[in-house]
Amino acid sequence: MKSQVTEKKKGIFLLALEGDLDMSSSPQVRSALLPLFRESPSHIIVDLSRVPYIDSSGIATFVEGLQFSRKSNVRFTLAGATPTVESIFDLAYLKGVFEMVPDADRLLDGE
Amino acid sequence: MKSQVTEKKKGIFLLALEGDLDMSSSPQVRSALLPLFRESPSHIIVDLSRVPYIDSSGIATFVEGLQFSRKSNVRFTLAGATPTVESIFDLAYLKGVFEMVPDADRLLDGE
Amino acid sequence: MALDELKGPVVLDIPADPASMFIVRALVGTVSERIGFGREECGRLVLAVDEACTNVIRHAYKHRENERIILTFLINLDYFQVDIRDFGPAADPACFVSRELEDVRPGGLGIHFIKSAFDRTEYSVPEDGGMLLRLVKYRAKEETGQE
Amino acid sequence: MALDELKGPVVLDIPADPASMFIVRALVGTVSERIGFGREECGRLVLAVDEACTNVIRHAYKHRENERIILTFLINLDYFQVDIRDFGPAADPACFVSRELEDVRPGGLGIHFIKSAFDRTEYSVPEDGGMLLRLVKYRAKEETGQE
Ligand SMILES: Nc1ncnc2c1ncn2[C@@H]1O[C@H](COP(=O)(O)OP(=O)(O)O)[C@@H](O)[C@H]1O
Ligand SMILES: Nc1ncnc2c1ncn2[C@@H]1O[C@H](COP(=O)(O)OP(=O)(O)O)[C@@H](O)[C@H]1O
Repeated sequence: MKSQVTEKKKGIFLLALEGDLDMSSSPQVRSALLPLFRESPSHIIVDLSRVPYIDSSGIATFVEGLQFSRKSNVRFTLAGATPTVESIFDLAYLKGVFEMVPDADRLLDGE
Repeated sequence: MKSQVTEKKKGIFLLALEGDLDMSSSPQVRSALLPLFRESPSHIIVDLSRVPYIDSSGIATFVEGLQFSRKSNVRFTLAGATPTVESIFDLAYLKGVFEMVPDADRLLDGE
Repeated sequence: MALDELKGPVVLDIPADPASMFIVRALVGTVSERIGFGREECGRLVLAVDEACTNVIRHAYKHRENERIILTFLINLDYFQVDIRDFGPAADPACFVSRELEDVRPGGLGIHFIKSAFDRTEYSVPEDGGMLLRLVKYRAKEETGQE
Repeated sequence: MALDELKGPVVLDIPADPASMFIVRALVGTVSERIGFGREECGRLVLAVDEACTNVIRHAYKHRENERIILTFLINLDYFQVDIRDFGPAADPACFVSRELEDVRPGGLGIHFIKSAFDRTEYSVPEDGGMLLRLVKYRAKEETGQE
């Protein structure tokens, strides 16, 4: 799993992930994601376009992120999920719970 | 393994293969290829573009085909080999031995 | 190209370690694809077996090192069966329950993913210890094709 | 993303049947890719292990049914090792030779493919019968990367 954080604009953070998001990589993603909430963000975007697979531990990481985002009033978006990853969110009845958009770049252009 | 024979023009046969060409599928390819030499062909083309993998039993089948083609003076061409398949022919020092072309359709258009 | 059956079981014996899960996924993925299950169905089967193994690592072995998981795959005309065997302490499978999914919080999705993918899921306690989870997915008649 | 090591062996025990070879290939492919070998190198490793297994099916078991092949994979910082074990009659590996490759005829490529892919190939005769082929591929230092 590779992960990279960029502050795209003031307060807007992009976390780009690459690789399978499973039990062996979730702890690493968690340690990349949660500290971002201490950077006074307005919006955190996770780019999933290079994540071919996610399991329940990966989902748990994002649910935790969602809970933090609600508590601290930060917009939290999952971008570019592949069909496989999207269908796993769907199976967890979570597709409507997260803000999910097809493309991180297009979202950023709009902001 | 799927295989399909078409007589493209008088005496010109195209054998299109799809799937891994290994020990479990080679006998089937052999039974599709060798009978073509009894159809008074002038040219036999094997389309490998949908063959992701070949092993020594698949190569043996084509070497047999080559031997038949030399005996009966038939042109014998392997078309559309993927890089993986091509590198296996290369490893067997056979790339120069076979007539190999990138694309079956373009070859047929020329005839 | 569909695979009708294999003449015997395929046994995969791996370290009970998150780092070996990609191997389980590759194996389940390639086998379910060859059997002829649809793309989404294959994805669910891969996820389910992955979740069953990570449950063993977390709950049965509590992340202890040097433990093993043994997966046994059967492929025949009627079904695809995966046995997942561990050697941890026997537990009561009646307590292995999914949480309410409306309640959005981390965790508690594994059992739900397993049951969504397979037609039958049965836990049992083998005589020589540990736990056995048997997962069965029936094949639709169209999926068993000759070539 | 490179996989440095696995904490124990991965064992794959399969029917000695051409129909199970796709499973061997998927496993060797995914493991060598994770280790970080290049694309062409992965292809050669897959081919080599496939050829070693088909040699067992043809020459050691002479296509007999209900026989098994056991593959044991070790992944550590220095090398990738594959043991291929059969339970056929012991043979003399000194006679397992590749033919002259200039001589274009069917067959006789397997041993050549195996030796081209791996740095070490050693046959031995285990005490409890059959044959063991040990294949070792060393890792270049760059291939072992931390994340
Ligand atoms: N193999 C197992 N051994 C022991 N307990 C298990 C096992 N699998 C599941 N459980 C129990 O069932 C519960 C629900 O499992 P699951 O739906 O996978 O969610 P999670 O593992 O995230 O809690 C677990 O919390 C655990 O108590
Ligand atoms: N596992 C084995 N058991 C017995 N004999 C073997 C084994 N592997 C290889 N051989 C012998 O070595 C020869 C060369 O093998 P190989 O290069 O794979 O070509 P091929 O199998 O096409 O003849 C075989 O013909 C066979 O006699």
